Amino acid sequence: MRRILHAIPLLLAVILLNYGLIAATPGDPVTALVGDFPAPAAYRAQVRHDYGLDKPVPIQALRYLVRVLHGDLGYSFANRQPVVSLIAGRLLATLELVGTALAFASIAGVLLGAVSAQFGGGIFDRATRGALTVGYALPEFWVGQMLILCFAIWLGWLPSQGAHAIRGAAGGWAGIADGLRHLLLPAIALSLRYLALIARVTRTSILDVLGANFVLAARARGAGSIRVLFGHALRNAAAPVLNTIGFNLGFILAGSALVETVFGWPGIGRLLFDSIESRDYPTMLGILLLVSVCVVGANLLTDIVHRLVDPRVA
Amino acid sequence: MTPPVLALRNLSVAIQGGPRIVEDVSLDVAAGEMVGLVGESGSGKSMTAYAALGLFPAPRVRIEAGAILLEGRDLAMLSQKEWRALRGSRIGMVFQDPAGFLDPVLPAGRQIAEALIVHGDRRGLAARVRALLAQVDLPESVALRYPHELSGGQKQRVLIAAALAMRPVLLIADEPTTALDVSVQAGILKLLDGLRQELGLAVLLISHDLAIVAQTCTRVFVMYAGQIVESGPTEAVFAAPRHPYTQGLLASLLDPQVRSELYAIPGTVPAAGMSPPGCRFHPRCPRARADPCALRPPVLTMRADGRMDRCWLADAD
Amino acid sequence: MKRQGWMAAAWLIALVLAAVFAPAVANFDPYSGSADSLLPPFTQGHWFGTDDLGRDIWAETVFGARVSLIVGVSAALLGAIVGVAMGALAGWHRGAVDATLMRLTEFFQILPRFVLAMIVIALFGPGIGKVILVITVLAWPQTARMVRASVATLRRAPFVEAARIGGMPGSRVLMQEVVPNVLAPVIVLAAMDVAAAILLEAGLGFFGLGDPNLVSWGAMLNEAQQYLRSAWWMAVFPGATIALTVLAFNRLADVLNAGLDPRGRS
Amino acid sequence: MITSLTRRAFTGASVGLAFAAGRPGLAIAAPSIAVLAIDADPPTLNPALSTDYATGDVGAKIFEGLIWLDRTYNPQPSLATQWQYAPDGTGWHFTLRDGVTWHDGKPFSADDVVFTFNEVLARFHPRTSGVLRAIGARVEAPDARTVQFTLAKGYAPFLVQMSVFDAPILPRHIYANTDILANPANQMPVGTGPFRFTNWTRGAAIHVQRNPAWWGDAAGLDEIVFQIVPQPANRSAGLETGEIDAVVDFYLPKPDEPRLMQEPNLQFRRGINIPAVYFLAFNTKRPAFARKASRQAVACAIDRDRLVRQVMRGLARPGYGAFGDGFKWLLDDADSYKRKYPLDPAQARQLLAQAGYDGKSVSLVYDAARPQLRATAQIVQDNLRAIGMPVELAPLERAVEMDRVFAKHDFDLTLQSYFSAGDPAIGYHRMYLTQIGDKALTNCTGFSDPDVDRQLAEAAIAPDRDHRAEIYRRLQVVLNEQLPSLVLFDEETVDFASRKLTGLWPAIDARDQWGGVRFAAN
Repeated sequence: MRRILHAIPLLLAVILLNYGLIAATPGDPVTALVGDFPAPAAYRAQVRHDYGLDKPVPIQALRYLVRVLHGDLGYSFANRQPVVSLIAGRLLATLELVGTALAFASIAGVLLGAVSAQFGGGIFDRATRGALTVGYALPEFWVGQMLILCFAIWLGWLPSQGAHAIRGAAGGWAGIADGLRHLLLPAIALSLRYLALIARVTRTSILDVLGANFVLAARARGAGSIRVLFGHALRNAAAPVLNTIGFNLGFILAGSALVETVFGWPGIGRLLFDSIESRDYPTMLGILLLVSVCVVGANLLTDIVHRLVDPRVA
Repeated sequence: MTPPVLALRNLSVAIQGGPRIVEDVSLDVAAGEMVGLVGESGSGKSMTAYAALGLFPAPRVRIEAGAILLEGRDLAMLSQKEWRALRGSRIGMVFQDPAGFLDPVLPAGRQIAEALIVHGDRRGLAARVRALLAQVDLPESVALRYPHELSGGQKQRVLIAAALAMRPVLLIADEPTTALDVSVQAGILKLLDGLRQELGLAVLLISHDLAIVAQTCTRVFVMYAGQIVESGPTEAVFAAPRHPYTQGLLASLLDPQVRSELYAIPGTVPAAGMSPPGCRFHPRCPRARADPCALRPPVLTMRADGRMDRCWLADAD
Repeated sequence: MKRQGWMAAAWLIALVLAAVFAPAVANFDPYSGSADSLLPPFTQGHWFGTDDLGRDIWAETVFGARVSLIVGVSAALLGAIVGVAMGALAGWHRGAVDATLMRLTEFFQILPRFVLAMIVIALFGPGIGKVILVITVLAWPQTARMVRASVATLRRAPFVEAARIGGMPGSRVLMQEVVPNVLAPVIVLAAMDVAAAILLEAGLGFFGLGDPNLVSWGAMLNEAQQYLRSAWWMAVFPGATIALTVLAFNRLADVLNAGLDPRGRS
Repeated sequence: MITSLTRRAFTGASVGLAFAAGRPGLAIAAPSIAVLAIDADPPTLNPALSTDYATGDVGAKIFEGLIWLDRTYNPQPSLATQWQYAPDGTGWHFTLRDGVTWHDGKPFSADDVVFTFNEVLARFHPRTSGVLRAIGARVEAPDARTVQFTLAKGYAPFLVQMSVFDAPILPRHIYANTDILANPANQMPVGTGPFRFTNWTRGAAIHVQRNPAWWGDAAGLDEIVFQIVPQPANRSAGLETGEIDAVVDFYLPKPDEPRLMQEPNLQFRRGINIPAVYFLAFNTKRPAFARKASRQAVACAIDRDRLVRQVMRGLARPGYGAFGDGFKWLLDDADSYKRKYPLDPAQARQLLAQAGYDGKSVSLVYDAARPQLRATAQIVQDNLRAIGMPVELAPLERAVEMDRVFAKHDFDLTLQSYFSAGDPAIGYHRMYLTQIGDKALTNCTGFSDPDVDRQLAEAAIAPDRDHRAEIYRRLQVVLNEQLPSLVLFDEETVDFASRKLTGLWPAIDARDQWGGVRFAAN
């Protein structure tokens, strides 16, 4: 509860930052609310009036705040649609991609880190660590390009674009299989860096835990490596891993902008790219707000999960 | 005659490719008997105890030579899997700092049940956990509490309950009261002693505190720099210590003014592999002579009364 | 560990030298094309091949190092300076100053860096200076938090107390006694920030938000996207260079960290 | 000019075989769905509000104009079956087709046409609104089947402006008394064409399906899917893998086209296009380009053949002269760039010196979103650097770029491409006419010559093509010498489609309505 209270000022600050960007836009702030293209003068005047841009700055900020809190993120003149509905239309695709990538990165990362820690210092551990260090250095959009090059262009195994077959989504199992085929490459491209990061953090914190006395005690009770790992080490190592996952949600959302662009994935990231190309500022700011809210939410969620996993955090 | 529950025969423990930490240690513990192993920290007594579990807190520590006989069966040759089957079922262990040896994210009951679970004995788990809690004089509600919600003494009781879950024949207690308040210490010791009697446990009590050993143990082994330097019935040893080290320990115990400063023996235990030639204790020994103490290592010698010591000067008295 | 550290250092030194002496290292002018477009690697003296306009990709990669290094190093450096200043102030003064500054860092930490950087560049126009500034603004909080924690501990350290009792003014104690003692981990973080800044700059370039008049690795990948099918080398070389550089800076941070960590944990 | 030719009759020639043999066999076939790639969500599906390329592509399947233009620019009947014009070109009389209904079942009538011209096209269509104003058009419906245009002055390419791309007819009953820009029908259009709108999944696809009530023979395809494929490289990949059935040149990366032309499963149509020129406009109000010598220097410095090779991958023709070479009837080799300004950097340097150029860098403004312009700009930068003129590239978002170039005139050089829309008078005059106000996509150079303006006006209304050609040749002499803009190349187009499709591309514009397209029977 205290955490939730703590998140509220952060959210307000994010909204005010958005307003600050509008106010600081070079030239006319209306431009930031309309988008940088020739909208009719009457429309611009309407926006100026609606947002109180003829009023003093504090009132402007307050009006903006109230509007946003009412769920009004403005109107995308470029798309002739309210920003909220524009974003909502793309949200599912991004959640699908980011969710898959995050789940994959978390599960595979934790397993890899755990196994690597288990074989601490051995060949497997060293090879894994080397691979993880490299993986963490790869820009996700380049990984995407290389995956397209290998698996779509050279081998021709997987599609390189979109969220489902160009010929339209099939129903039933065929549709699901088709969706997965399209999801595979972008999800891998997006998850690679986070997988590496999560694996590294997992490995370090499991190594820490494996050296702890209670692990010795468990082994003295006859617990084997697997039980030690899953019964004790993972749960105790969870806090830093969870923090890493929560802390990086903002980055993974941003990474999805790049990956969605490479793979033509019809999500928020792609929308962001398009709105940058068409200087559709209201959409851009709406996405910034959404992503920030997601990050605040993710941190909150991390805290809650952390609390569930670790009884010491009261 | 039944063999002792635990018998260590000429046990040596070494860091792989490095010095010996424990050298040529022999001791035994019979059923229903509590035996003390004393010495300053760093003297190798904990390592001796861990060796009896086939488990070491640090990597690259190995049993190098000797035999570990549990109820007459040599454990030194066992595979990891076979060791695992014994740990927690035939041998239980209680540790020095109960706070660190309990998993902070698991409720106490789960940790008590762990030995039962890993040894595949899941029948009536909850009831048995309750029984174990009762056995260590803890209320049932403790089962659901997390370690950070328990007091030091309660934590140690939980650890003892966990160690006893599978009804082991041997309990190794490594400084079980060191981290506890003096007022709590007595309770734990009483509990251990009660369990020994009640269950016919063999208990190996490791401690640097002679007072505790004097209270509870029938026999005592004194370790210095990885070796046994004196052993015998507690009363006899404490009444008339033969090794100057034992004498020093006792002196510091008996003198209330120095007791608070732990030990009055000047200097420290040499690190493994750094022992001086001759008697390992001679640099700190108030009675040491240039010859033979500094020249030739003394051997552990059994005296006429059955007590043993490792001192050139012991029979000179 | 040590060998990898040397390899990372060697790569970075080579990269810096290549960037500084780019005209000598590159045997072609990266801005000037020729009739030979889309040549595969190792044809006619083009080691990395040529792009759609017949420009030498090796030369572009070498010159691209300039942008990446300038952006990476200056953003990390500025971020470290701001972070140390903020963290030191917060850790030293405690109370309201601390609370305010920490709220601020918390706020900056939750901001989605890349998205914000994109939007700021889109709103205010591209330019290498703006890119550096944006990255700096978003990079300092982590350093600040760490410095704050260290300073808060050191504040009560005996030698600091001694200096204070000795009559040294607080600001001088802070600057001369405390701050130098917290710099080691700052350097580690800075090395990692360089890597992060290079990645961020490449991402902006890939989105077409880089400086149009300078060659940059991200922009090269943006152009390569169109030619993925016909000229894989346009994507492979600049991307691999980014990866290696980021890897080298991360390695450097690891090595520094191991060297500075008394426990010497790997 | 009265004709009763129907589109079906025209396309019948090419699809006759499939048509005759295939039809009965299709009875049990799976639905025939053609997938066409487009690049992004169009801003609207109402082609009366936007000349966005994808809007036109989708809109042409759903909406119809009064006429359509075949491959040789001959008008063919669509919503109008016959038309007549007064000898001086000021009066046009269209007879509308009987029995046409809107996709929602309401009948189509002359009221719809009048409403569309007066209330929508005249106000909102980016090109047509200007044309209607310029020619002073008045539109009336004497009866439900007749539409009468009265023009203030003659206009040579009037009929060319009546196709669906410049004058789509909208349903009056849906748009009347509404905010036309905000009408939901802009996202869910209702037209009269062979296909009707079914749904639009943003960022993914737009679906249209056969309109069984179409006045023509029912369309050959059950459904057309406009698949949004954002990455250009993958639009060509989709063609190769067969995932996409047809892609219009506009959406394809030039680099891929030579390879696609070798692809055995694809058919293509090369070069039959509406002329369009890419040109470099000089800001003659800026000191660097105030004198014609410096503009001529640029003409001598830019390697137009390299542009064709590297930017357009050979699918273009190097700049020929002031009006490109798309309209063969107005060319004059004697005065072409090839003779006047051969590639000669030394000559260029000399001309620059003569112009008193000070060596300061010049800005080159262009639309950032177009890869051809980016590549062109980089080659221009490279070429001009070679003659000692440093160029600062300024890629801008389209609207910003237009504002900078056409309203604020804040540029030294800019890259533009103008589309002729089928007649130099429609598309190209604006390159050279004195700019009035700050209208976008006109003459941004500041060049103004009353004599040129007068001659262009004459060419626009002259009914006789030979006479017009004469005027254009005279103009080229002046414009190629003065060089307010330098034409870099004439675009060639290659439209691709799967070999499985028949009946493609009867019209000049490859986007056209697709009523006669079908899958060949196997």
